[in-house]
Amino acid sequence: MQKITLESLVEKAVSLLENGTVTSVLGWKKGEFDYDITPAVFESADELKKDFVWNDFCGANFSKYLVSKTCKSEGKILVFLKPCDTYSFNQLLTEHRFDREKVYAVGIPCEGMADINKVKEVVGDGISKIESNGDDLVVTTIYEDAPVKVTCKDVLAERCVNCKSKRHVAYDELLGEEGEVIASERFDEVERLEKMTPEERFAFWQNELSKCIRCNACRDVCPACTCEKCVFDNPNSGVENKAASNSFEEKMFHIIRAFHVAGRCTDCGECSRVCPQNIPLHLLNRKFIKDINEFYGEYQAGAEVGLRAPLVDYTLEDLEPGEVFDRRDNNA
Amino acid sequence: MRKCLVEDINSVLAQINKAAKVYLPVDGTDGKARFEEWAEGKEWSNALNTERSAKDFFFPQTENLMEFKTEGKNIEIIDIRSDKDDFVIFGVRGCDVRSFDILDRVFLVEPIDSFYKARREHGIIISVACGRPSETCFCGAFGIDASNPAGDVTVWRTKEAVYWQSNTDKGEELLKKVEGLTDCDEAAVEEEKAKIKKIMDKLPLANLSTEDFGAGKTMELFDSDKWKDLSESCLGCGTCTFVCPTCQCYDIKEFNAGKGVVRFRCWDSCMYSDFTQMSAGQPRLSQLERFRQRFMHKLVYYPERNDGIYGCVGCGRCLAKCPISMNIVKVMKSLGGKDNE
Amino acid sequence: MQRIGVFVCWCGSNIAATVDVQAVAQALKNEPGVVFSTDYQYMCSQAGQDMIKEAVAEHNLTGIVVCSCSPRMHEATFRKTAAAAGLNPYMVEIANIREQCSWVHKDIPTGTEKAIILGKAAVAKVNLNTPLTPGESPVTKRALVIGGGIAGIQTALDIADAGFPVDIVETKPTIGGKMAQLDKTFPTLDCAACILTPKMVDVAQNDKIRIFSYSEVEEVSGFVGNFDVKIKKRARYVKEDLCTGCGACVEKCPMKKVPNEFNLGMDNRPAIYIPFAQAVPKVATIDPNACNMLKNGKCGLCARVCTAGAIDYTQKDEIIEEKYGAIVVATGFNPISMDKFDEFAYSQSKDVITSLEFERLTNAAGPTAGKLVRPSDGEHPHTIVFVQCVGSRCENCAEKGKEYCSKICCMYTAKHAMLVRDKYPDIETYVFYIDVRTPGKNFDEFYRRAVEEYGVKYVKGMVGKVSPEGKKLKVQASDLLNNKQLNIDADLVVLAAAIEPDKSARPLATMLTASMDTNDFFTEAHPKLRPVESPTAGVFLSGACQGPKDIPETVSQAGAAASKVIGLLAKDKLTGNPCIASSDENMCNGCSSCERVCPYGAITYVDKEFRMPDRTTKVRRVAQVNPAVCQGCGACTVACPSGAMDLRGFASNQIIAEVDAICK
Amino acid sequence: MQIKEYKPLIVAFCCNWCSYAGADLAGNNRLNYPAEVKIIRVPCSCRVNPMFILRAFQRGADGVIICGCHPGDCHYTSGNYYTRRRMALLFSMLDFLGIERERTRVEWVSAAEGAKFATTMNDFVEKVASLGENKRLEDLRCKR
Repeated sequence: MQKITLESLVEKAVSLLENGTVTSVLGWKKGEFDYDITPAVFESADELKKDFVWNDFCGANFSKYLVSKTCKSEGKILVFLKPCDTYSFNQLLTEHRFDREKVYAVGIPCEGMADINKVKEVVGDGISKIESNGDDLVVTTIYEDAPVKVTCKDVLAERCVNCKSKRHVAYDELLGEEGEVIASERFDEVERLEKMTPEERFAFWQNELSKCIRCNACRDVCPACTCEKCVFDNPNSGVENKAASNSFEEKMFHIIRAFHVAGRCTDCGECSRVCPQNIPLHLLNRKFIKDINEFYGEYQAGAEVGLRAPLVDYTLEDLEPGEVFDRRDNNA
Repeated sequence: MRKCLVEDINSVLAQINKAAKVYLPVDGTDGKARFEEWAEGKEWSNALNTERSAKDFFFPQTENLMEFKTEGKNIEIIDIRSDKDDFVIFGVRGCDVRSFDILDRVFLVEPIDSFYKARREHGIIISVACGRPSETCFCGAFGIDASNPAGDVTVWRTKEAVYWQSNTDKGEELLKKVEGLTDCDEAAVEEEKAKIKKIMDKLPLANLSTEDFGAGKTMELFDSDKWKDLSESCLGCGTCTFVCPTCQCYDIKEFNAGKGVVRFRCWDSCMYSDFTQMSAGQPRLSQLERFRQRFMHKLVYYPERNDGIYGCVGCGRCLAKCPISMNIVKVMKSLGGKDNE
Repeated sequence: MQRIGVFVCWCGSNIAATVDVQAVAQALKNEPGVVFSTDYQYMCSQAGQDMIKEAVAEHNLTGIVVCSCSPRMHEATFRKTAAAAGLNPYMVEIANIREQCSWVHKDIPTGTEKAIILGKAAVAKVNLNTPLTPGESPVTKRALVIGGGIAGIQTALDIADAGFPVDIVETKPTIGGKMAQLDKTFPTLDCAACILTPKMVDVAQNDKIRIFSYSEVEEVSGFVGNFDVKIKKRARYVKEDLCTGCGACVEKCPMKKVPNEFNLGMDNRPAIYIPFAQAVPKVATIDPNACNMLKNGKCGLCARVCTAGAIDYTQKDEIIEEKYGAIVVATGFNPISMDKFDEFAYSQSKDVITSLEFERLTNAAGPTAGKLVRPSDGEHPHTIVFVQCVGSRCENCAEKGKEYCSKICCMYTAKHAMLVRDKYPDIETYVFYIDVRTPGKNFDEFYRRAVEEYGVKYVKGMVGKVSPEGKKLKVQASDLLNNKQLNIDADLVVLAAAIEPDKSARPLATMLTASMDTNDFFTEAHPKLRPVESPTAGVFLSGACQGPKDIPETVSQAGAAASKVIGLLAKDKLTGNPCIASSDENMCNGCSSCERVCPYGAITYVDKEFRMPDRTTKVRRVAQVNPAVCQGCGACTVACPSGAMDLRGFASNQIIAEVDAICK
Repeated sequence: MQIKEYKPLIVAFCCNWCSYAGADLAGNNRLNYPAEVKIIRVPCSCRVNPMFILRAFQRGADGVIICGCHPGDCHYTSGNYYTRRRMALLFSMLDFLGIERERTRVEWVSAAEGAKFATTMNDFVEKVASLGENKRLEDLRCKR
């Protein structure tokens, strides 16, 4: 259950539109069901009142849209940012990817977003209605007469279970209460994999990555993937491919993508959210984040604008590549 | 009509597998169903549908077409086509069965796609009726009867028993080879059909209308100002295309392995900015145009050329999978005027 | 499609003994793009080169692969050959089948197989080579010398002599550096001032040389031939152009108790001062930390006595911006602090001094007017102990001293002991040493004279402890040659302190993007072949900033650095290395990753308007590489996620083609 | 039928200023190392893109080694420091995916270390050979 109300967001958006601060609003738009929410640009109070939505399924991170939206529009655009979105926002600014002057950022608190797949694991298919009620979601299906109660906490998206921060690191205005950076257990799963034998790890990833259909959703949604042309789309890059022909190409795509966003990935978790094959892609990024923290000191991409990413930095005393495994073996 | 007990399904599949290799939906580590080769211990999934559609069997994501061997400056062309064995796809839902008809109308008309044809001829389809459809299902809008799907064999699963009905000679041939199926009357199946039909009527998308689409609607829909809003937040990824059972676009590419070259085809997506890239560029420059193409093709261009049959089967995969939850239903409701309000 | 010629060299039997060169030539003939392939005994010989030229003409070759020795050996040779044949020199690739093949593998089948693969990789690369032309940039014909010691002075004079303007930036109020503080110089014993001060005057009088004394380099940008430098001229509260150096102010200044840094604090100076009589520029400077007028506005005496009206209490630091074509670093050295060497009682007794203090103590212009006395009581010393290697060659005491040998101490200690014995034969002198190192012209003779003619007592061994006892200094030491302990009652102990680079060197190196070793000495571009150049183009090294040096060595390096600068400034234009990075603006998204890894600051950004495929236009920030600055390392190419940044001559597709050819 | 002895294929990226010269020195001193090592010259170890490494594995390399100047000695002052970070992270990631960690290595070899170059290569080839063929990062199309 979100603490900030839909009404207060709409009210804020309408007032900013009406007083001329912004000319458009980037927000969530109502879908067919209560969980299929689409990012949309609203330009009038009527549109906002009719279609704007804010509930436990508003997961989409709007930061990346600013790259194209600020480029097109003349006026300012209002964007609602959840705490995790603000990290992407800062990282994009660090990389000069959009015009800050054209954005009015409103930070909104977030209690964590629900994963519809997890809801369906409990209630099954055939959902006709989902309502929020305190700490619960009340789900009505076409198969049961009585609605089913599901505790929000039990159906949180993975990235929200392991939320790293409820603090906003960027905004022009904050609605609701500011939260704190959280000592999350987000690296536990990476650690679990690290403790496996190489054979087990290989089998794990072989199974996961073989599901990949190379739809590029992970890349296209990723706020760190804002290349004008991706190397995997560029016939001159030597690695271009449309579909993964075999297990090598599956790995190649995901290794290189993770490497390209290493040190820049804020761990927003969008890649895993959108993966139509449920591949835990965030684990690759988190592996890099964990290694960076361990090798070069704690680093959170997007914590501030202008931070120097670890891969474009060095110290004279850096760990040698050969020492990486010695260190891990000793820790184990 | 034949039947077996639910607990005997594995032994029946084992027998079918003796006749031809069987593929069936199996739950993976993520709890989602995908088609896998049958083997002892693999359980038929209870999931409504597979994550990827069944089109993979006839139109796989990548398929090698031919090879070239290079030795110095000499090139030798190698035909890699070989004889295929029959195989059985078990547990295909009605929507996916219809998708094969749609693909056939593309690949099996002149010039016939011999790769597709070879796979299609060897495939035996055992469909299954949908006992528990999802809110994302809308096959009914395209005239598909989920309670009585097509295919060489149709299967109904109730709590106790699995019912088998052959629809084609191919299907009858297959069922004849299976011992342990007993003959039965159709009462139980009729009851199941009626039950499913009732559920279908209750589905949230049961009343989705195709009235405003189909042949001849190009001029009316092409310039609609609604495309802008609809395509606004499209990421341009290929999720909808690749999970779609009817999308049939592919690209032909070559892989230079050093000593030789493999020419292969792979799925392509009209959502991609380099789709149908030509030396002069590509015809659809904006995401709006690309987005419009996909839906106009499914709802207008395809039926125009194929006796009014729509290029969508209502399987609902794109509804579940689109990263931004934009999909054909929202497009139909937005463009479709009053009927879909 | 290229038309490639392959030339396989036998290198006599060097290659041919382990590689079947004919088989290699034959195998490569079938590679795509190859239209001609041959082998020859010595490809680098005139006959071999002529063969290449003829083949280029006869077969219309567009690219050349030479399978031969290392490209580090003859790549330049074959590039010249290609140029002479009318090809772009960068259309040549070398397959290293000698150093990396025939010389390391034993049998012919192995060597031949590998040579063919290396040849294929080179062919694959040439197929993707493009002609490259080096870029050009203009040269600002002015040099900057940072540091006004003997190194900087000599460099500046030599550059000015060749007709180019030079600026010297010196942090002290006067040029002259350490040499100005010395008494006599080894091994000739001529007085330092006698040979240095005329040079200082030359500098002052040379109209090509400007001196920015009491100044620091604040900021450096730009690149070889085009440096932009900001120099901070600190306020000395005296107008340089008006001050005549008469010294009236110095005499009248009531604040006379400021430790005199020129005499290493062994006497005092006034708040307004001229470091020494021959200072250049001979201009007074007010010490703002000591001057009452500046501190609390109470005094103003100097202004009243200055007839020239040069005193200006309101003077501010001034920033001077100037363009230079070349920069010479001559920041010199300092003795290390003796704080950590308590065993020698340096901080406890005034009679334990460093060698540089000893120089001032024996200098006629020093605090005692040249009379050697004990600093504590002004009495004549009878026994002097010199301790060598204090803080030098400290293998196990890196936290106290330095691991390296300071090089100059053996000679100046011999000089000190000799001078003492010469002037005061009654004084006993002991020198404790680890080794006596005297390699240099007339150096060993000098040392032997000290021992043999002057009776300086050299003892091999280290001093363990010096303890003040009454008026004496108890020196406990070991005599390693005679294997006994020595106890000496000394009147004066002189420590030969290790020398270290000046503290200003490290921040300066950062500004210049010049590299340093772990001891903060500047690194030379090559220790043997380019000893006076830093790896950063256009930055040169003079004197002890590069490593410990005596005066003759410093002067010769200063001259060498000057000649390198002259060589650079004599050019109107610089031609760069064509193998540099370049960014494909259509793909660049302006993320700044490349800029952050560039060690040379070669990448800048511009906003540019692009026509998008959907017919709209969009202004984007894109990276541009300055071809004169880029050195071609390629760090940016990997930092760039989109692959917009590529390296000419080592392009991604070329390296990938090599990988493919090797792994085929 | 003769069974071909398994010999690993090693791609060595060597920086022009130190390691390539070190390899030359190994040659000058006639220090043997296996012919399976094939050197690609790059201006600096920081030119080595992870894509090149994966490409080598795809095309059938069994091991990839990157050699550069010792930290602090880079001809370009800082190139190898970037290499050090990039490769530490990349190799750790490959290990995370279950690729044998012995197949990748970074070694600093100066122009004076001909002997180190040869011993490094001997050791690396031996380690990779003991792993056998690269199966986990192979592309079967390149095998024929």
